[in-house]
Amino acid sequence: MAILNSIISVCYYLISAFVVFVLAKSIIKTKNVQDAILYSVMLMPFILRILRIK
Amino acid sequence: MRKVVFSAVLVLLCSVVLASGLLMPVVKAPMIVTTLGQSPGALMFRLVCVRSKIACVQEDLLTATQLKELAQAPDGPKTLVITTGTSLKGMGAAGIDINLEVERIENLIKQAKELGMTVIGAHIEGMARRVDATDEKSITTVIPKSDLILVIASSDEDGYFTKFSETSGIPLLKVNESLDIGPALLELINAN
Amino acid sequence: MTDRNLLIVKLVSLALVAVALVIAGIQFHDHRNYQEEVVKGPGVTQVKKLSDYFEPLKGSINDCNIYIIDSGVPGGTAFLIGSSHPEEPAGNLTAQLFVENAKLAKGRLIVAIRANQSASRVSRPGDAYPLYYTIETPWGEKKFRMGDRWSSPLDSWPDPEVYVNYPSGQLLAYMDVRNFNRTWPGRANGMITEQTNYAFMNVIKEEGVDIFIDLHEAELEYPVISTIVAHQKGADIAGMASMLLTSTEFRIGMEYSPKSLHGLSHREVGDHSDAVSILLEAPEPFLDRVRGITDEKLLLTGQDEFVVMAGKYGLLYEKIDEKGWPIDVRVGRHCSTVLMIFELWGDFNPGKEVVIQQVPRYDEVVQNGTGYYFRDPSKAKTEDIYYE
Amino acid sequence: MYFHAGLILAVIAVTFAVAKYFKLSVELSMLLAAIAAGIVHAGGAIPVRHLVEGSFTYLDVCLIFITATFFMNLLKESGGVAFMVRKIVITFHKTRLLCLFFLTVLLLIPGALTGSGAATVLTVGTLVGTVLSYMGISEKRVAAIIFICAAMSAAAPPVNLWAMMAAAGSNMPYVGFFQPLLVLSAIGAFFAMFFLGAKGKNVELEKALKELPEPPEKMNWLRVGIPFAVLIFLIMAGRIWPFSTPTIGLPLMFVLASVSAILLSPKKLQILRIATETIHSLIPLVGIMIVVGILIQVMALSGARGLISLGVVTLPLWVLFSTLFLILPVSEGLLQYAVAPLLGVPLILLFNMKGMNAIIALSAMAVMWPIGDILPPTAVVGRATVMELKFKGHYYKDFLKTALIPMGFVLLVATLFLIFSNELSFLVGG
Repeated sequence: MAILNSIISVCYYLISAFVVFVLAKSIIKTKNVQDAILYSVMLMPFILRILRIK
Repeated sequence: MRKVVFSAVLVLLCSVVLASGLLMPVVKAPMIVTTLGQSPGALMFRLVCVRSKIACVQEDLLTATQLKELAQAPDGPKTLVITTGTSLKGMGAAGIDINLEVERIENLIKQAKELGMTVIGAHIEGMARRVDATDEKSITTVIPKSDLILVIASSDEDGYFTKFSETSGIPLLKVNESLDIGPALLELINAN
Repeated sequence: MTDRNLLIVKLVSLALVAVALVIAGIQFHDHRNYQEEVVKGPGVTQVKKLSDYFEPLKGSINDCNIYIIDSGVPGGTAFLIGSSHPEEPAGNLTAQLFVENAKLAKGRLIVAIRANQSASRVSRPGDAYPLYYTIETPWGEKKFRMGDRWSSPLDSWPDPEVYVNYPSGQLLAYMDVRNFNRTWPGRANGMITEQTNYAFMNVIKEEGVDIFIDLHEAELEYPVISTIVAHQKGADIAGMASMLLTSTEFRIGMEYSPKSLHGLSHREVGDHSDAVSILLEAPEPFLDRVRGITDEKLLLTGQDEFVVMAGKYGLLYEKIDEKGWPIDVRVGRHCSTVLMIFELWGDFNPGKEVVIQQVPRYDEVVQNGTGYYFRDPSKAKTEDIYYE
Repeated sequence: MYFHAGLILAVIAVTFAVAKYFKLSVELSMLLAAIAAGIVHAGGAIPVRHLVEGSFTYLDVCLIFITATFFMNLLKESGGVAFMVRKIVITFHKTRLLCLFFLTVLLLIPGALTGSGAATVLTVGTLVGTVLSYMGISEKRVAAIIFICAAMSAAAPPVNLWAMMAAAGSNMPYVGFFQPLLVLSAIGAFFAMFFLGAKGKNVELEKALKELPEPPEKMNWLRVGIPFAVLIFLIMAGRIWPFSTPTIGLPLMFVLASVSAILLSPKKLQILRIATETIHSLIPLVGIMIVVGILIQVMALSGARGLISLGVVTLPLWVLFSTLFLILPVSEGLLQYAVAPLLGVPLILLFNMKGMNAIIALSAMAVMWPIGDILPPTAVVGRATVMELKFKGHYYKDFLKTALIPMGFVLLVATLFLIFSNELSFLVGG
């Protein structure tokens, strides 16, 4: 069970990493300046979680 | 521990048993104590009785039928004590149903009166059990139907029970601390 | 906006976010890894690890120290834990005060200072808690981590969509799978918080604990405050302690542990072991929802205008004035209550006494301050220093 | 303290207004307001740690939104949604009321299981919306129905996040809420559906079938049903065998259901593209949640949150009863789920103190909150609704205005539940 729970936890880090990937791509692609700023801010929790800092 | 007991005794000796000028009812042991609202007041009452060697049984969920059976036994209780103030640990599903409690106690008082028992309405846990609407309901159900009101000083900070005793004519026994209850009751029992 | 300007904005916003992440990240990292020093007191005879009682916790963040203070004289065994909820600092401060000072004349005392290490190493998003608080001591300031009510998601992720307490089956809010005082009696194959409770139950069973005390604090809006919550097995002791303390030191109430509220130590430890289980609540205005500025000052002084105003409207279950509820008062209350309960335990159970010496009572803690009772790590031998 | 907290609230309001005046988006205006309030509170410094920490407040809820939408988008791309719509239209086009009844039940399920109204909109909203529009219901009425039913689904048991959070905060077991929540949310959802959708023409079957997209030939009930079955199985497994099932969490449940949808799809799906588009489409929703978290943290830090909370609980009881129908939805619009610990806990402690039935009172409040998900600045479910339905009308004049009567009805019923909580205590159970 512990191993299963660990695997599940890893899946959540992968989901978060994917969100970061899409956000980063969106920042590069967007032509809207406000969106670019918002996307940057949205990166914060996902990055710190992936790095296992918070 | 000795220090604590010593200071407790000291407080006890210094405490003043306040009794109103009204005629005190007959208080006899053994006693049976229950609670409207399932607060630990009944437990505390039993503990102080044990310390003063007054026979007392604690039945938190005592019903009228049970009381009748117990009272008819040779050493059956002669005095019914009902502590007021409710327990709120775990609201909702884990809590108590105040309406059921009120119903149980109303039946109990009726039964006690039929059996000729003295009913003591007590509030012995201080203002902390006089905060909310359920506390109030518990008090207003029991106190007006009691033969004697027993309170500690910190339950009567605002003079609520003193005033009620004066207007209703129900005698009031007021002691400083819960630990003073035993000696005060002994005095009443011995007076009979 | 031209492409060039857009690119500049993008780069600047990313750079600002990066700077913010570095600044905050360092603080989060330092907080999670900050080690509190504990100087082994004269009475401590052995320091074990929680994983000694449940192997899978070895090397995990929740493998805390288990301090054993043994008099060598036969008697009872008591167990005291702090930091079930690390946002309630009087708990761990009191536990540490016992470890650094207590000597036993009879019986054994076991202490865990930081029962849920994971929760003590994370702060709560949305609630703006300070990361640390400092206690003044005669030899300088001593710094402690301020934690959360729930274990860190870094150690327990994800949460279920609803938490089902084991073995009662009672439903609780999803995040309570990380709430150390909702996951008793624990589960060997559960999430880390449940495993930690399971390990603590093993300590209780293997060490033959007779009486267990869990130290807490509560907001003044909450009905269960300034009180001793007792399993029915400990009701007489708790009732008597309440009356004796109220008549000699300070007002403290008593509550029964509700039989249908599961997952809490005062219920499950009593139900699932031979130990009597008791939980203490001290008043902590910092936890009130109506509190004003959230900072270390409020945490330590318990002074808050908004909470006082709520009191004036009759919305509180404990009194409060401009003096607040200082940490020394809260720690002092815990010290005296614990000592009183142990004394009564001995009175009610002859031959199983736990006689504690050199732990200050309420008046002394209030007069000297909590910090007065902490030992200076710089003057201690290295082998006597432990880390929480 | 009063001055300081009041000043912070003023700074938030002014900064937000100025930012909006300069045509900044709601999210950025709110972020600026939070930063400005933080700086004023800290006396000129930027409380960086608090700003970053606040962004974590709704991280898990954001992941639910993302994965639930991904799941539904996969079903859409595979033709499963079109298949279901056609089947429902064919089966029920003659019996309007029965059709409306089943559609309401369908709408209640996703939110009831996840506690999120957005999950309902994102998973079955478009599907039901399409069917409703073929039943001759106007675009704005369809949007209003979807929103109210989504809000009621979030309120519906077993998972009502507001009740759970407030119960957790006041140490109540989350027990006994099933029946009162079910009664309240069902009344609300069915009222909205039948009030707004009862009248309309019968579906012109042939025309509808002609206009509806054709699902791939191999699509059948098994292919579209199994992914839902997987999802329901995973959720139920956690309840039926809680101690032998690993902790999967809703987001991964949606991902696992998505995997089954991919495997069963009759046509090859471009998974990466769909996933990317999903997250991209949800950015406004996730963005607002993250920014609201930051704002809440700054408000808690500065005492502004406490001042609001104090203001509400010190109102006289009769004022509270007569204004909660406004206070709760408006605060939900402002703060999202954070209202449950912020206002819910002190209110439930207050109601308990006044001798009311805590379970009924909290259930009533927990049904009033989601109604606020249509209100600005966050308007999470409202935005999701117009986004998913590709609503072309005006947000306030058309969508919100049409929803007002059912909203008012739900709020009125819930207020009555609150006032008569003791009389209704027989409803407690489950």
